[in-house]
Amino acid sequence: MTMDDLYQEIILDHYRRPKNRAPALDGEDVHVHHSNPLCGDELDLRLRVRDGRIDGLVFDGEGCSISQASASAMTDAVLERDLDDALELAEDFRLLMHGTPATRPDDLRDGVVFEGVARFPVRVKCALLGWMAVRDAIETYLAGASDHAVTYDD
Amino acid sequence: MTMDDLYQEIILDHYRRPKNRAPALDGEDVHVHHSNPLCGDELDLRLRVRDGRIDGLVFDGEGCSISQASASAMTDAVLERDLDDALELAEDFRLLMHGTPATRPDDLRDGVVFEGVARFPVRVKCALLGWMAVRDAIETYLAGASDHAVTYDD
Amino acid sequence: MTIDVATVRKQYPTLQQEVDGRRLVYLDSAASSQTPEAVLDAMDGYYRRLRANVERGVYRLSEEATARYEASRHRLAAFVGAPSPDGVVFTRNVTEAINLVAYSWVRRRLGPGDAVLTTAMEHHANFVPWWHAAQDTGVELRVVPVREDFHLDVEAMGHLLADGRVRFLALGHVSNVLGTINPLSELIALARAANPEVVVLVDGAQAVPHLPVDVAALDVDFYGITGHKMLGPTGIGALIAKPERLEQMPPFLTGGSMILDVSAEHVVWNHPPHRFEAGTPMIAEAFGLHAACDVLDELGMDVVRAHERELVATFLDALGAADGVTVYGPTDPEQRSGAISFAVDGVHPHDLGAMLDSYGVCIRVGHHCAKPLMRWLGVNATARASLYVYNDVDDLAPLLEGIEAARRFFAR
Amino acid sequence: MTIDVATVRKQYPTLQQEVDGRRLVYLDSAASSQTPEAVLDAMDGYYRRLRANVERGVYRLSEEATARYEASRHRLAAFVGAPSPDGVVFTRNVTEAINLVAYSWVRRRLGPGDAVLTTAMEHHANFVPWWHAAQDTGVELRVVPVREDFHLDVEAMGHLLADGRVRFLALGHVSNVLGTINPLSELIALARAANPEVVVLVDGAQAVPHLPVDVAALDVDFYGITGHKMLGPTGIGALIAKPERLEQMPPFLTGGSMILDVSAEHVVWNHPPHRFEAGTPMIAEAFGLHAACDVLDELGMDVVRAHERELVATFLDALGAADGVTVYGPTDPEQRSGAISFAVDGVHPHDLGAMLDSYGVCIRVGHHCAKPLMRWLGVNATARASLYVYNDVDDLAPLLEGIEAARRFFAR
Ligand SMILES: Cc1ncc(COP(=O)(O)O)c(C=O)c1O
Ligand SMILES: Cc1ncc(COP(=O)(O)O)c(C=O)c1O
Repeated sequence: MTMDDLYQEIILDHYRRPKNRAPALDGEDVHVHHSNPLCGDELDLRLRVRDGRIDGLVFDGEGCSISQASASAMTDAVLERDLDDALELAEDFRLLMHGTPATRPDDLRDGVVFEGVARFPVRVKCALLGWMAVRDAIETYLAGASDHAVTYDD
Repeated sequence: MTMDDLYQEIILDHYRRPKNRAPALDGEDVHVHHSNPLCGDELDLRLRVRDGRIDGLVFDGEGCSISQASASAMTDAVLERDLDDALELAEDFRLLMHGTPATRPDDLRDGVVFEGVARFPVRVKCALLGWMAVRDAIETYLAGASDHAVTYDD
Repeated sequence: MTIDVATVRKQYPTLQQEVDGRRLVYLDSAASSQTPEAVLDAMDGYYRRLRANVERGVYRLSEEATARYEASRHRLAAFVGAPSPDGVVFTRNVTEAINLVAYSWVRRRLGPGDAVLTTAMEHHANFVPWWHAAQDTGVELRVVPVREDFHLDVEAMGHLLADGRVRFLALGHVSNVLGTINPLSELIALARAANPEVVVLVDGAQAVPHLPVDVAALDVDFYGITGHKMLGPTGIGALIAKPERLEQMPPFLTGGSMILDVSAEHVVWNHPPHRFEAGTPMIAEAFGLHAACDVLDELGMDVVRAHERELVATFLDALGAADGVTVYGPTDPEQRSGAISFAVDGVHPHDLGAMLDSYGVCIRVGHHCAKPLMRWLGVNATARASLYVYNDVDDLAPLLEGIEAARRFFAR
Repeated sequence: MTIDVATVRKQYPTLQQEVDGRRLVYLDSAASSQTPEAVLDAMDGYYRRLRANVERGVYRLSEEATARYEASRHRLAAFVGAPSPDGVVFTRNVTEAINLVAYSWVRRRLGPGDAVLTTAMEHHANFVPWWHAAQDTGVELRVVPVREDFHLDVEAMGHLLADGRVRFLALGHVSNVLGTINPLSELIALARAANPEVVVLVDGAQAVPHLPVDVAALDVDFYGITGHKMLGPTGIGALIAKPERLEQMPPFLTGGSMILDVSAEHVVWNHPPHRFEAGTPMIAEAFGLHAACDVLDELGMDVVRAHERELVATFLDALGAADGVTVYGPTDPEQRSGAISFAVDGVHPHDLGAMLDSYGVCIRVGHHCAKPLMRWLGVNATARASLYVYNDVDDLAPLLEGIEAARRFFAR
């Protein structure tokens, strides 16, 4: 296990030049805040839904390269998807982090390169942060609410 | 360390034919009850004082051979002594149990044969029970009381 | 399958020793068991290769130590059929496991008008915490008596439950003095019939080392375990709980690892089981306990039980036939484990213990931390010989020899 | 006298390992120290020769194990200058030692109108127990702030004490994040001036491994210690107390060994320290802690301190000169120990930790169980390198190399 197993070039690209990173979103329907207090990772995710589709999605936050890059790759993979579809994809990513091969590698887009993180148990939480946040945002939306905060344990 | 180091013939004699063992004492001034709950040793000691002297002393109780024999030997050694003198002798025995040679071996009488018990730490409490009881009885008497109970820890 | 004791014994360094030229005969496993090489190796592996703190390191030593520490939790959960690894809280010993429940459940939820039911057969570890909690809270402590046949008095228990005020039942699985195996399902059903909401804790200290145990099947809320009696190291035990019970409980010990966030204004507790593991845990000990579960499972708990049942039958027959020996405990080997309490006429247990020691035989004497039971037996102390996987019929002769020698020695 | 690090290192099996062909550089002793052979041997000696329960056996194994267990208590008392071995209570770790006081002193004696004073520099182990007790009792929790120079704000502390309602002071001896050595005598005198009856607890987790400590001279009521940071095993720590304080306290955990008598009607608690050691203790661990005290005394605590002071000066100079590195903590080596927290511009501590791991360097990253302090520093996490007897100047180069590599790797 070397630095390169963990930090693929694509991951570093997302970290250095994140996609859909912004502190606000026009017409936002839901805002969730997720954190891994034991790592010090913090993430704000804002979601806009139109016709059951993810119409807008931005993240903001502070944390290690893995958490920030994974959130960036996540936004890229789920934007424009139906809510149900996005939830399914988030589950696919979660299983990937627990060692199960992805069933929809193409749809995960750059998310697949995080596969190697599964071998670094303490970093799995970091990679999951964005995906768990989008899942929560969708569920919060479906429940009719607009705000939610979640704190993970170690 | 063999059985014979611990159980000298004199000790077994005191155990089989204890001296001054009785459930009551005419004209008793003080009665104390001491126990080692962790061993299950129990001892009742009754004291009669005349002119600052131990005029009567009997013990009763239940326990291992060491505790019963030591109480028997103790009564033999302190009967007829002045209270102060008996207290001193009890201290001599206590030190003996902690490995210090006796300063008054002759006065301790059969008490000296318990010297070997010092090498069996868990049995020291047993050998001390009678001596601690007589000390307590005298101190209880000197304090003007007539009854006292003490429970030892392990 | 049976146990090949000669092979097993080779795994226990202490048993290779001689005492005054005699083979060491260890008959005190109910107090603490011997430790096999595999358990020592597991701890050594931690100290020599993976020595680091757990739960928060980002370097490999710590990551691997953490993964193995958590693997021990899974291993123990599997070994006792815990409902979930999330319901396995590591503690120092079973005493701490029981106190955790006394503080975070009983003291937090019960009060005047409620009753806690325990039994006269318990080890102090499953008696004093309830007594103490009762003092603090005004809860009533009720005690199921013991019958002449050394079983719990089920009828009396029914009466103690009748008013429906018993909200907590604390029960030993196997008595450390009498060897009695309590009919848990029957007793728990009785309590639940009187109050379906009753919360049940079982002290499994003497059961898990000796019987196949399936905590989920028993359907108890809490089950306590201690490592040093099941071939494991000192310094580790566990509380096995239904995860939903733990969710309902505030923490007991607080500090590092059991919180998510802290400021002067607010604290966010971590989720179970971490909520109940404050500070640096018993890391090496968890590695050792993992190995102990492996050793027992390799033998097979059914086989362990069968071995002990046969052995205890042999010992009971021989002691019953010996002059001046009285055994306290059920006579049917089906209903008891291998802890055998007895008295020898005219010989105080302490003196007996010393004599047996001179024969290289290790037994326990005293009240065995079961004073309420001693009161009921009407004695201050008993002698106790207890059996385990490394004991065999060849351990009987030295025991009988020492007993007979003591009888002669102390005869008046 | 100085430390011959090359010789010392040979005693630590973990440090003989390589990681990806590089020497393992262990800079995380503030989390947990490595364990020398002597400590492993002492525990092995127990498991292989004396394996038996303690405190009540009448056979030789148990008698000797008991004598050695109690000898460990004396050894630790001597090592830290405890007022008396009767004031040494063995616990799992310092977290439990502090909780013992939170339950058996603070919760039992303090109530609304009283205040507990702690500091913003504490490890959660010396913060959350007071927060929790305050929640339960209505006691007020007050927190001494930290100054810009990484020392406690003595002036603010004076104000917090002014109304005389502070009845309990809980103070760390050495900060695990900043390395700050607190001027205990001065701070305690301040508290006693405001209320002569104030009871003082000091968290010595980071002091006892690194400095000569004399608890009696400090004249504190309670002093907490943890074994795994002072070359000892996991699973053992201690509360050092004035014996008269322990006498005044009801027990915390209850069960076997800590009582004299038990019935349904009454319980007689044992005397301290046994009153506070319920159930089977950490026997092997006590043997190991004894050996750890021996190892440290053989080096000499003055020498240990001098070695670390010199080393920390070297590390501070180098880190201060490195590009993009910010150190949090006092700059004067006289006022600090060898725990060095720092940040690297543009590199999240987690990423730094992973990079250093690839260089074989073990450091800790995160909040170090000191969230209140992290809030004050205005960060979510820091990186921390910490030093001990087996560290030397040759550990500096790999650290700097890894930091520089991380800076390049993560540069945007
Ligand atoms: C200052 C301080 N206090 C308390 C603790 C907690 O120690 P333990 O986890 O051994 O209880 C630590 C160690 O993490 C510490 O550094
Ligand atoms: C039935 C029972 N419960 C509880 C205990 C206490 O175990 P520990 O001392 O490991 O907490 C024992 C052992 O002494 C026991 O036999």
